[in-house]
Amino acid sequence: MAWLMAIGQPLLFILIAPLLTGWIKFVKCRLQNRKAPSLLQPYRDLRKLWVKETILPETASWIFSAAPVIVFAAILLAAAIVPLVAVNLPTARIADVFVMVGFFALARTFLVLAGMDIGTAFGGMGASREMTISSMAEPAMLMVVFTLAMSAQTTNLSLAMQYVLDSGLVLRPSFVFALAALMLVAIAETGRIPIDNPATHLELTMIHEAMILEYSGRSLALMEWASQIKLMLYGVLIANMFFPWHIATDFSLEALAEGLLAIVLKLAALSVLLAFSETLLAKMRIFRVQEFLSFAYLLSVLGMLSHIILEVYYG
Amino acid sequence: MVNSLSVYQQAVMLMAALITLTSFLMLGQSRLLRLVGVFAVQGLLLSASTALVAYSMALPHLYISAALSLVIKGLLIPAMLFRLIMRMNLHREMDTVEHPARVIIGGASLVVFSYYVCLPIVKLSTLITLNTISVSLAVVLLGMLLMITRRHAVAQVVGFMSIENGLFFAAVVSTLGMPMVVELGIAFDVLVAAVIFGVFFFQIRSSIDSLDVDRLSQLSEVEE
Amino acid sequence: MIAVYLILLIPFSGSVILALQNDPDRSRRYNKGFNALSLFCSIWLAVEVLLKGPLLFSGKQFYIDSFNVYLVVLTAFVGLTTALFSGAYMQHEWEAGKITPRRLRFYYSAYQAFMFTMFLVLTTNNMGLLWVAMEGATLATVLLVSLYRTPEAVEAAWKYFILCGVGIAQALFGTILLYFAAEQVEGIRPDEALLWTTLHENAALLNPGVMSIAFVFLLIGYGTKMGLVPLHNWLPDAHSEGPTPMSAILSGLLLNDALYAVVRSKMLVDQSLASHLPGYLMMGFGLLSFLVAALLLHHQKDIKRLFSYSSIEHMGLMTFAFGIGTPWAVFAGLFHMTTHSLTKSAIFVTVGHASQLAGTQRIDKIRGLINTQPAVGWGLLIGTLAIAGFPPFGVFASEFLVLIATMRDYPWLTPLLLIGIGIAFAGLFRHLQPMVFGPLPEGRQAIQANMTPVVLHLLLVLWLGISLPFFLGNWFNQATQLIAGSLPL
Amino acid sequence: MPMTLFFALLSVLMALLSAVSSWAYSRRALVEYLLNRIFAFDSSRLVKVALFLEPDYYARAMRIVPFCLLGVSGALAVLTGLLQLLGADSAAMILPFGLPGLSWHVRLDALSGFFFLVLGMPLIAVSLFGPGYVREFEHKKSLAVLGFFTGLFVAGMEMVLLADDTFFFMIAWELMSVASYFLVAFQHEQPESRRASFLYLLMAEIGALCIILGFGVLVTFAEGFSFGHIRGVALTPLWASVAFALGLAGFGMKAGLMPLHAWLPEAHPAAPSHISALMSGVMLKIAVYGFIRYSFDLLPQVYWQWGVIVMALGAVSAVLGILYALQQQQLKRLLAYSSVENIGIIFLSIGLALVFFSTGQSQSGALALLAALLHSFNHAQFKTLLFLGAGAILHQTHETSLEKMGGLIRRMPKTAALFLAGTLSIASLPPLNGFVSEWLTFQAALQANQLQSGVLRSFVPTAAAMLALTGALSAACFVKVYGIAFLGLPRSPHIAHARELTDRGMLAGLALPAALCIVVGIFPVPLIDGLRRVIENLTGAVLANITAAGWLWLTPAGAETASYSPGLVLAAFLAAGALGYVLLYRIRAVESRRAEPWDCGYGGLNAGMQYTSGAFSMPIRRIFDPVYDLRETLNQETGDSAGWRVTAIRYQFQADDKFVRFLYTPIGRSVTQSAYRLGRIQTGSIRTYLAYSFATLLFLLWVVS
Repeated sequence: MAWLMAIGQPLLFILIAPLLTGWIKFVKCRLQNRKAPSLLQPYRDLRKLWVKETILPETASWIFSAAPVIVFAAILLAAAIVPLVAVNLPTARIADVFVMVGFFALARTFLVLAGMDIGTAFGGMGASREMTISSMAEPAMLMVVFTLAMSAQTTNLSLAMQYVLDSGLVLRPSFVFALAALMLVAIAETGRIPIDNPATHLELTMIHEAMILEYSGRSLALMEWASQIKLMLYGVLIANMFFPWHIATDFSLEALAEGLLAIVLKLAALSVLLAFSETLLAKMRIFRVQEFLSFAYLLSVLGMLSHIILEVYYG
Repeated sequence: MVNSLSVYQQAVMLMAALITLTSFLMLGQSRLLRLVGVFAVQGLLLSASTALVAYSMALPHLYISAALSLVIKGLLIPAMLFRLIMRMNLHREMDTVEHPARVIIGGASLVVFSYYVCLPIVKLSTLITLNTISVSLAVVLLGMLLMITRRHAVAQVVGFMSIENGLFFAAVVSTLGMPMVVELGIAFDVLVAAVIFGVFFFQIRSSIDSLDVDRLSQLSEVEE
Repeated sequence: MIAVYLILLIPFSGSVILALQNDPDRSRRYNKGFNALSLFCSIWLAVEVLLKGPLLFSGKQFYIDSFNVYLVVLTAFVGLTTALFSGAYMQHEWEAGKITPRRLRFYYSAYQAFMFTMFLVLTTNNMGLLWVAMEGATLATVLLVSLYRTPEAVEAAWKYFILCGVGIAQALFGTILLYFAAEQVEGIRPDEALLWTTLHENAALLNPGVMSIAFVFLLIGYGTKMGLVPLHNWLPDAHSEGPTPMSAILSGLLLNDALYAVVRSKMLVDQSLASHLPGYLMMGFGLLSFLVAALLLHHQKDIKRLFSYSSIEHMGLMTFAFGIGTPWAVFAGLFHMTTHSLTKSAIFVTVGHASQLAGTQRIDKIRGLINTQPAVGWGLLIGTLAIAGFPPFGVFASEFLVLIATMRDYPWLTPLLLIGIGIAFAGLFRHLQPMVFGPLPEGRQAIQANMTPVVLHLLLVLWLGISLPFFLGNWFNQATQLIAGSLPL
Repeated sequence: MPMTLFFALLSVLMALLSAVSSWAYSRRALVEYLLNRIFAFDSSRLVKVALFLEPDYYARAMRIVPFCLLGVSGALAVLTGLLQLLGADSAAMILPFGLPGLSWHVRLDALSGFFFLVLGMPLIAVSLFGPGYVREFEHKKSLAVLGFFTGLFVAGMEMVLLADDTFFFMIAWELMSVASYFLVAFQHEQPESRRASFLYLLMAEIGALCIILGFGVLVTFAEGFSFGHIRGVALTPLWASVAFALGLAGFGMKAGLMPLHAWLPEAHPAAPSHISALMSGVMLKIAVYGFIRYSFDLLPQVYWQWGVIVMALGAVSAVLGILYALQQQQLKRLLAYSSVENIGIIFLSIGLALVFFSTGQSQSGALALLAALLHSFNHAQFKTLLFLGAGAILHQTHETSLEKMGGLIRRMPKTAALFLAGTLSIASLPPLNGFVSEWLTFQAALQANQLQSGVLRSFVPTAAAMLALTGALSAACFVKVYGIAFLGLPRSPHIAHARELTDRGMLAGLALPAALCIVVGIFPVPLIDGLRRVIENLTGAVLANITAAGWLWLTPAGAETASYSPGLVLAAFLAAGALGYVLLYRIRAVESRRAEPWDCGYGGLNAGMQYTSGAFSMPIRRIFDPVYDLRETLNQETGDSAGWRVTAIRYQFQADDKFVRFLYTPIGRSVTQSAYRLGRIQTGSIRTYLAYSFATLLFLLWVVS
């Protein structure tokens, strides 16, 4: 049963991710008094891309063609170890939270390499900026993970969530910092406003889109899909790491149903939050980003220190 | 007390004083010829005092060293220097000392210093003539002072030789003579040294056509 | 003990014969021959000592113990190899028209005379004779320094003569004081009063006041010959202006013998004085010389001056080691005397060839030796590495021991040593590298060079560094016991 | 004599033999003479000899033979290492060399065995790569010199591992330095390699002196020179700290720990590439070995302050090292700086271990130490691979500047593929070996909770934060390297005409470390099992449960706390990849076609439009501006007098490290100046000199009386 869940949850990720994106768009449009596309629009886009023929640039090497698969696989593996509707996930033992960060890095690396493969100015630009941002976001992420792992005494995600769940509602200063940091990191990593603008092309400020500019057809679809999964993944992380309540602890149907409902609601709420922020904030200049991220880094380190200073006792 | 000594010993003391005096004279002397002359006198005094000690202490082998010093220090070397000066017609050359007063005072303080240094030695000895050792040390130091203050090669050689005199004096009077082999060796060395000095005068002369040693300062570590 | 007579006789007669010998290349061969003979005799002597132990003979006038026997062999060996080198070198100078046959004749004669004085210094048991021989060494070499008759050469020779003369005079005064101190002790016959063995036996009875003053004079006297700062000023000039073989033997032999004399006197004074005063004096002088020379290495223009400063630096290190006086340090000092004289003379040989190759001694004119004449280039490079104390060459072992010994007894001095060695190393290599490395300068062609001495010396130093032969080890140990009072290792 | 020690000594011997044999390269006449003497008796062999001595054949043979011997030496080293890791017990003996009472002790235990393994693998790779690579020097320079000192260098490193007394250790250590000095100076026609070699040897010397003095302290208290004596020595905390500081300075200098690293980025690029691989991949590890041996084996006990210092230095080296690496435009120089970074990571873990051991947390300490050792091994592999790869590029294109490269993946596909492995593992991405060691380091840092003192508890995670930053930056750095060098369009004509390596040996030399990176990344457990033994043997701390969960699982502090199974990860990754592949190309696949890149419709794409290496790292240059000693020039050519129409812009930058400018240059200047001042006292006037001796005399007389 557990292994069934282990297979099922990634699939669930794959299925739900576009919906989440659609929902965010929907909320955003509403906030901006625009007429929203249907929630299923992302699925339609994917299907459209699916039937289109793929055009490979002449200068493309095998890296370019392999990248979508590798990126997709890496993100999927990352998804496979994050409890979605139920904890005590067996796969979480295979690879702990550091490995998850590693998977993100792997995906990013190949994304960047693919961006540089063609030799266009945009590709290089996106690559450079992506690496710059990630080189500051990743440490922050790791520090958040550190904080969690230190208080939970484990780096195994599902056990960590179990621990938070069992210890009930404890007001941990460290978690507050960590949560804030993780949110900022999530915004940066998933290329949302104010760091990057998923809706733009041809702007000199774009990052993620610039790297996948040369992709078309299915490869593009795969790339998009992967990024949607990544977005959802961050959402789930935030939701289940800090508010794991009502996540299923056994595999009885009602528990699972409860868990599913819970996570859906949480994600919905989070995306409303995200939509709000994206509506209110304007996109930053690229060199303002470092301040944003170093703030995130600072928060995460503060979180960890506060954990050590305020929460660990030796009698 | 001096008057407690035998007349010979008093004479030795007198000699010692005279030798010191000659050193001072050299220090003040600016004409080369006279310098050599004074040096010769010192040599003679040296051999005389040696002979005196030999006689008073009845040490026959000291006569040999007396003779040695008479021949080498009193006659040979001064003659050689004299001939050199004549051949290089330096007899008019002056080697003036700057601040002679200071030099003389310095010399005097050197005598005091050498006495102060030799005090422990003098105390422990039974040998009365021993305090001449401080005199010989003074002669040595005065010789060095002479070499430092003079810039003429001949003057430096004289200084060098007077250092040798001081040593010889110490060897003879205060230790009543070294083993013969050593003395012979020393004498031989001094002789050869004198010869080599002679050679050098010509070499220096031919290379910088003067005997002013201050002109010999090409080799130095000072960055131009 | 016949060996000793022969060792003294051969170079003496040699110098006389060579003085009468007109034909240059015959006298060159004779020179080699005499040195070969004396090397043979010295080995004979060494074997004799090895079998019988210390020798004291001919009215106690000669004394061979484990401290000087290996120095005798070393002197003979370096004398021979340098003679081999000076053959080729002097030939070149002669053909280059730098020297006349008369001076060549004088050179060979003086060479043997110098060897004679060196052997006398080492073998005699009489401190007075030791002084005489030491002065004789100056007299023998001083006219070699001015061999080229250039103004610089004459100046260098003059300084050498005056400074060493005055210095050695101090040593004589010290000797006289020794004699005087000995006379004060009952039961010492005046004619034996200057014998080192006698003095050493009765050292405890000698009057400390006199002895300390005597040691000051001896240290200044022989220290001048050894090139201790601030008495060193003649040394770089003499080394740089004289013919290179002479620089080789000055650095390789004369300095060693001067140090030998100082150590012999120290052994006497240590016994009579309760205090460690002589040690401190030597440590002070050694360290000062070491540091000053190390710094002065940095702005040298003349390749031979460069290496003469390195000699000063090493003599300083040895003096320092003997000054420490603990078994390890003394062992290191003895070992360093051997390796340094071998290495340094080898270096001077290569330096000689290098300067002949470039036609000048100016460092900035000597370039790309490795490409011009690999043998010389590599010889110079490896020799310098050896002298800089890199293993597996022997110099390393002694520096290692000195450092350890210092850290053991005077740890607060180690920073100075550390800095000094670092600075000296930088000073050597900043000049060395441009000379040996770099592209081939145009218009240079190889000369006929005799690298056998270099190879021999460096191989020996390598051998000593990798494994010290047992008999040498024994002698070092015994000598250490003699000097420091207990066994090192 | 035990088997393992025999193998070890044999491999030293082989290295020396290779030195000798390559010396024979330039001594054909001698060899001919000898062989003719040997085979004089039968003419049939003589013919063979003659064939062998036929010049071209002889040259080729003599080019290959030394490397074969090196390979054998490497293989023996690996064998030794494996036997030791499999639990062969340590062996010691005394060689008949050295001074009386100070003869050479050798000893082989688990630690040195492991480092034999670290040394052996790159050595084999280099010996495969070498013969092809050195061909380019064949007519320009003497291969005899190169091979001779390579052999000595390797022998020296192996002897360091074997040494069991201070004297022999220093001899081997210095031998290693000197031999590598000659290798750095090998291309001495270039002034920069002369400068590099000088700086290198100078710092090596000073470092060695520090080590000697450190040993001096131990020897003084132990009254004996051999490590055996020293192990039991009792030291006061003060002296222990002095010894430790000296050791840290000495070994850190060799390892390239900041701020003592200045020689490293100069020396490594100056040497021929296979030598750079050995220096960076192996020699630095020897320094690490020395430091571990010194502080965990020889020093009686450790103090947490040391750990903190080491950690701080490690963190600084790691972050600054990678930041400087990011701004390099010369590939080999970049790799050198990245070595500084990796050394920093290793020392960070060692410092962590020191902290833990000093506070009695031997479990966690052992874990940190294990991470350090593992990372040493990994770094040896991928840095060798990367340097050899750089060598391959250099060999094929004679180009070292990243700014000129590009698009090599289409011209040198095999090299590119192998280089990618190195890139990914040095960027510590799963499931490659770099990630494993980083993961273990983090796990060790997570044990900070057990520490009693709050200061340490907060210090350790801060160091971990530095580590995290380093990891991310190194990923950025090596993505840049790969993207600029291998991807995109060639930035210069000679790169455009590059050819793939033809020499099989060179490819094999690249393939071996690449394979190791992958295998160790996926199945680290056997190696870690061996390391466990090493650490138990060294510190007595037993890491019970790190490999308790079987050959597939890493559970450093119990399965509950953390677990990682690279094998399964790989399987899952392949599965997911297959899924993606099927989605992409199988299910009713629409066939793709090639077309001109879209590039937002601008068209007319050419190499000049690409981001350059400098441009790629520009944002980071701006963000971390303070740490660089930055010199930028921007000159514009304008077409018209008014200067409105800009026709050409040239931007040049140089980001040097600040230590050189603010630490090294001043020291050098001060020495020269003081030498100059001191020179003044030697006036050249003889009377001054006489005055000196006079004054000395008076002074001394005054002193004694």
